[in-house]
Amino acid sequence: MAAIAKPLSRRHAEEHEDPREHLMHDPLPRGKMNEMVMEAMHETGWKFWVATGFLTLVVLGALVYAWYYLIMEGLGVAGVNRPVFWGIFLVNVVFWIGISHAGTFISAILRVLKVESRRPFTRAAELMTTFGLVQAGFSVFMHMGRVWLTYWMFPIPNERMLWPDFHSPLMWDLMAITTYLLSSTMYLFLPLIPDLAMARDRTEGGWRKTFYKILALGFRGTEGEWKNLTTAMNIFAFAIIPVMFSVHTIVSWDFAMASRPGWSSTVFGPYFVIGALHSGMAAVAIVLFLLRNTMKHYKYFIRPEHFDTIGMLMFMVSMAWAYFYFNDYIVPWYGGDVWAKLFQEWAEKGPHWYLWYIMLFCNIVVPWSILWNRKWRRTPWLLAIAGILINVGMWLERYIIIPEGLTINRMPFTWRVYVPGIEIALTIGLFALFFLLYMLASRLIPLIPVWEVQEGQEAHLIRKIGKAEISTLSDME
Amino acid sequence: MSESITMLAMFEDLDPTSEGIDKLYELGLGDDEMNVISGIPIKHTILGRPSAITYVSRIGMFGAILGMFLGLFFIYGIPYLYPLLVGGQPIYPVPQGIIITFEMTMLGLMGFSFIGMFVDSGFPSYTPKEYTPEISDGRVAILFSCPVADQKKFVDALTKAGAHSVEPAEARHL
Amino acid sequence: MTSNLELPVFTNNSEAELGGKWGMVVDRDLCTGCQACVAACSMENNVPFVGETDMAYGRGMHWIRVERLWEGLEADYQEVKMTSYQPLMCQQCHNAPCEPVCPVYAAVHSMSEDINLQVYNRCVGTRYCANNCPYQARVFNWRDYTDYRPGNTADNDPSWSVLQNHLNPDVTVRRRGVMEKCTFCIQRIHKAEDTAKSEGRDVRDGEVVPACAQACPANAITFGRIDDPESMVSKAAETSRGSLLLEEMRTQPRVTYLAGGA
Amino acid sequence: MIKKLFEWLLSPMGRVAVLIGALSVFSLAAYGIYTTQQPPEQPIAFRHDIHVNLGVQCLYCHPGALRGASPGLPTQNKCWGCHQQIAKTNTSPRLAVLKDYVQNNKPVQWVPVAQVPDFVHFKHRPHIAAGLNCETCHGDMSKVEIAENPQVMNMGWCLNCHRDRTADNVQNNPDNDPGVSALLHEKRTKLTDCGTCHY
Repeated sequence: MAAIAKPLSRRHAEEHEDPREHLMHDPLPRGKMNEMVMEAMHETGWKFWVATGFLTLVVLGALVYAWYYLIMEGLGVAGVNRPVFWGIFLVNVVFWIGISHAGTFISAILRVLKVESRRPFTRAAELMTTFGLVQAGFSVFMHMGRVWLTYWMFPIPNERMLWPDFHSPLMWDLMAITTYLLSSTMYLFLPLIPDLAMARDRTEGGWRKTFYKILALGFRGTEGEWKNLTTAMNIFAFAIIPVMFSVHTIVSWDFAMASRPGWSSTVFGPYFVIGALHSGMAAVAIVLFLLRNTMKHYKYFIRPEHFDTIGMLMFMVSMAWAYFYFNDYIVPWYGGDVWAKLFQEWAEKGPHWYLWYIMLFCNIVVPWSILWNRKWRRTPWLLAIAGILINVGMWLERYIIIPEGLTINRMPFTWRVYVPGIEIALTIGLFALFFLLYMLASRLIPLIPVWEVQEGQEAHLIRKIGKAEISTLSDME
Repeated sequence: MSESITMLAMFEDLDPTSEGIDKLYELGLGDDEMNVISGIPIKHTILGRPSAITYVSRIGMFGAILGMFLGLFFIYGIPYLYPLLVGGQPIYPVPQGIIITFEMTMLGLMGFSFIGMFVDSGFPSYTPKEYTPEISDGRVAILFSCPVADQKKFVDALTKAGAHSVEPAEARHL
Repeated sequence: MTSNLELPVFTNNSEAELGGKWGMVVDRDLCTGCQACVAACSMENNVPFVGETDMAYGRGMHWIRVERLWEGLEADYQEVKMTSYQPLMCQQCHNAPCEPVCPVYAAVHSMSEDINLQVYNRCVGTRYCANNCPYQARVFNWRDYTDYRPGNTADNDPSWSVLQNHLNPDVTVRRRGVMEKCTFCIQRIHKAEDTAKSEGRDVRDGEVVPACAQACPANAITFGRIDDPESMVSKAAETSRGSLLLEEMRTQPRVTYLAGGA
Repeated sequence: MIKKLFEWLLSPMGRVAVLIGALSVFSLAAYGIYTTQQPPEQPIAFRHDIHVNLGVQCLYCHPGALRGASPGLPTQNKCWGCHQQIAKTNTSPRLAVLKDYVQNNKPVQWVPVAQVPDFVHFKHRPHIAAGLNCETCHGDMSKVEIAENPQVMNMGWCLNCHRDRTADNVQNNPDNDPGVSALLHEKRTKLTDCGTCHY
């Protein structure tokens, strides 16, 4: 039989996309991009102020006042109760720390792996990390019985001669979250310096000029300054990855170290990390959708290709999550420990059985049915909807682990179903605060790292080979 | 020693910049007498310049060691100051020690790298400096100092290399 | 800093398992479920009254609870033979899961009395200890229940204001946001030890009686030194009817439950 | 607006204003701390120095220290037991206050000076039994007019003493006797136990 290769079908060639679809291959002069970013930051419509005002009211009412009321009255106004000593407060802690993981994943891991499509949205994701951790911190403090004594958890020499107990998983958590919050804030600031310098150069007086002048630290862009900056960023990119993994592992240890059925599990560490990435990636999709549709000119920077990247990551993470969940499920099921089995039955057939099915639907069915299709992945609104559903699913997953898991224990006499109280208001307030902070930040700092985009564009050249335009990636970095 | 003047040469692209640097070398300027200011980081080999020296990683390593000792103090020093027992746990636990030491080491590393970046670059400094806002719009500038007498020679050479403008630099508030 | 400071050692070997200082034996066959122990404990230890609303929500703060366990539940109570009672208080584990999880050393082990301590004034209210207690023996002050001034009680009942005079001065009054639990009536232990020391002798068997044991009309609760093989509590615990709650968790509780006749 | 304010602050007047502001905040804080360190006002200006120098024992007026937790504060009858036999009682204007209390049978509402919070169960008896003198904690009352508290009675202060007195060193165990060592160890376990004071 003569071996004749089948000729390439025409259709295949048509599918080959135009390289200019990629931001990296569609360069604009730096001055133009600066102008676009500055304009997006300055031009604020009435809708923005209406939304800000509304969110401020929600924060003042549902967060500030509700928290004040909670502190003055005691935790009795919340729904937490014996045996559900931790309620939605801790659900929110785990949820927000999870959200914060995507920022580091995108800006550090993708930077280390040199994934070029990360460039325009690293800042947006890093900002999510910092603000997410702020929410998580608030949730921790809300849930404490005597929040005004928090400083007892800090290792400060004192007249009592008493120090915190580093045996406690909560102390590991405190150290890990503090480390993560500080380092992610620094990591947000480092690549921001050149952009702040740009904003300083493009602002003519007023408080904004002072603001950018102070924050830009007198950065000019000399060889030494760039060398120091890129060295520091490199150190951060590599060092923050293990910290990121350790943080959510340690958060999971808060549960896994407790000898409770359904909690005491060795797979909790990686399971929580992947769960964090699951909700975090989904949140990045939502934020990118909102930025693309509300900020002027951002349609140039944030393109379907970026949703494609995020979509693929979401799909991959969803599969990994399903694997870990299956693992966490099958081990106790097969092992047959009476209490662990009881916990599973409680989740599946208990009074809140529907939460379990909604969780599986949102975390597995939704991403698997949407994200396999390239065209759908490149549809921003579809990805945003998938992102919202995944976040609902991930929030429910934590709800099933914490309040549902605490409902039952080894003393059946004390079993009691949890009914949330003021936690609902506080949760709404926290979400409002997150969006409020993000909106205010979007008016104050350039959300697109313009210098990184320009650097990427300069590194990508298009040349024509034969009939196709081929992109090359030089080793400028 | 003759009086010298600081000049700022603006370029549109990287190729003429590297050419301009070559011209400056030819005219007898040393590495320390010139500096490139740009809106994006440029690898030193592209311009044929020596690599800038940075102490950030060394300061970071110092911080990591400091953080490690702080972590070790937290987990093994504090129980010595006032020993208290909690159920089933040794007074000097090893696994917890690993966790705390790791976190503090990382915090030290990153905190000191951050501070090191400030210290090494002389940030924050709000004194007047030779600069022009066009740099953040994508231009590349060579900042060099030359004898006042030879000013014309330098300007001609750089213009020939493709400089957009070569002017005496004035220190201004950023 | 004191020089030559010897560090205490937490022994966890089988020798220490047999040890312990104070112990309790509860005879489930004698318990009638009358709740006298609950009332006595609340009076002795300033356990607050939480009011109807919170009690209905399950926030009763009793340090000891009488669990009623049904036998034959599965066939719609048709097979119920008898109900047995199980008074449950803090088991004062030697290997207590509640202790290491506290970030501020509010839950610590007393090495001199070998019981668990809850230092109320150190507690910041993370409630991790309560989650980690397999016996669910810890209770939390959800509100300022002990502020008995008019208008401050849980149900705003002005008649409660008289209750501020019932408090026991030997026990700290807890405020909101603090975890608490049974202490084996440590104030009574201290009192007996002080008296014994001033008289230059050891504490006699039966000299320390916790409020629950004192109030029990059926004498179902026995308390004493378990390191003394001759004490009432040691002898009661050694019978074949004795068992420890959730023994498989290796918490080494100091309370022995007797059940099953013979 | 803010810039104008900033410029004004840099002017000489502004600098003086900043200085005055800082000084007033500082002096207010200093005054606040000073007031908390003053002994409280007592219903009768009882002179500890006179009584102690006359040879009155501490335990005569505060006998509870020997027997129980609280040393107790004397009633007006205890004062009167001595003062009715002293001629000066009828002449001194200071003692007229005491006379008033006795004649009207009013209880003297002494203000306790050395106090610990209610979550600290401090007992005087074991401390006296351990051979401590009153002045070790309360200072030399023969030099104090109105009762005052020389110590900041916090937990570190208590613990330092407990640990010093039970340390297995030359001072507490000069002959390095193993029996004494064991005793000291047992004592330290008790004296550094949280449950000894907090329950």
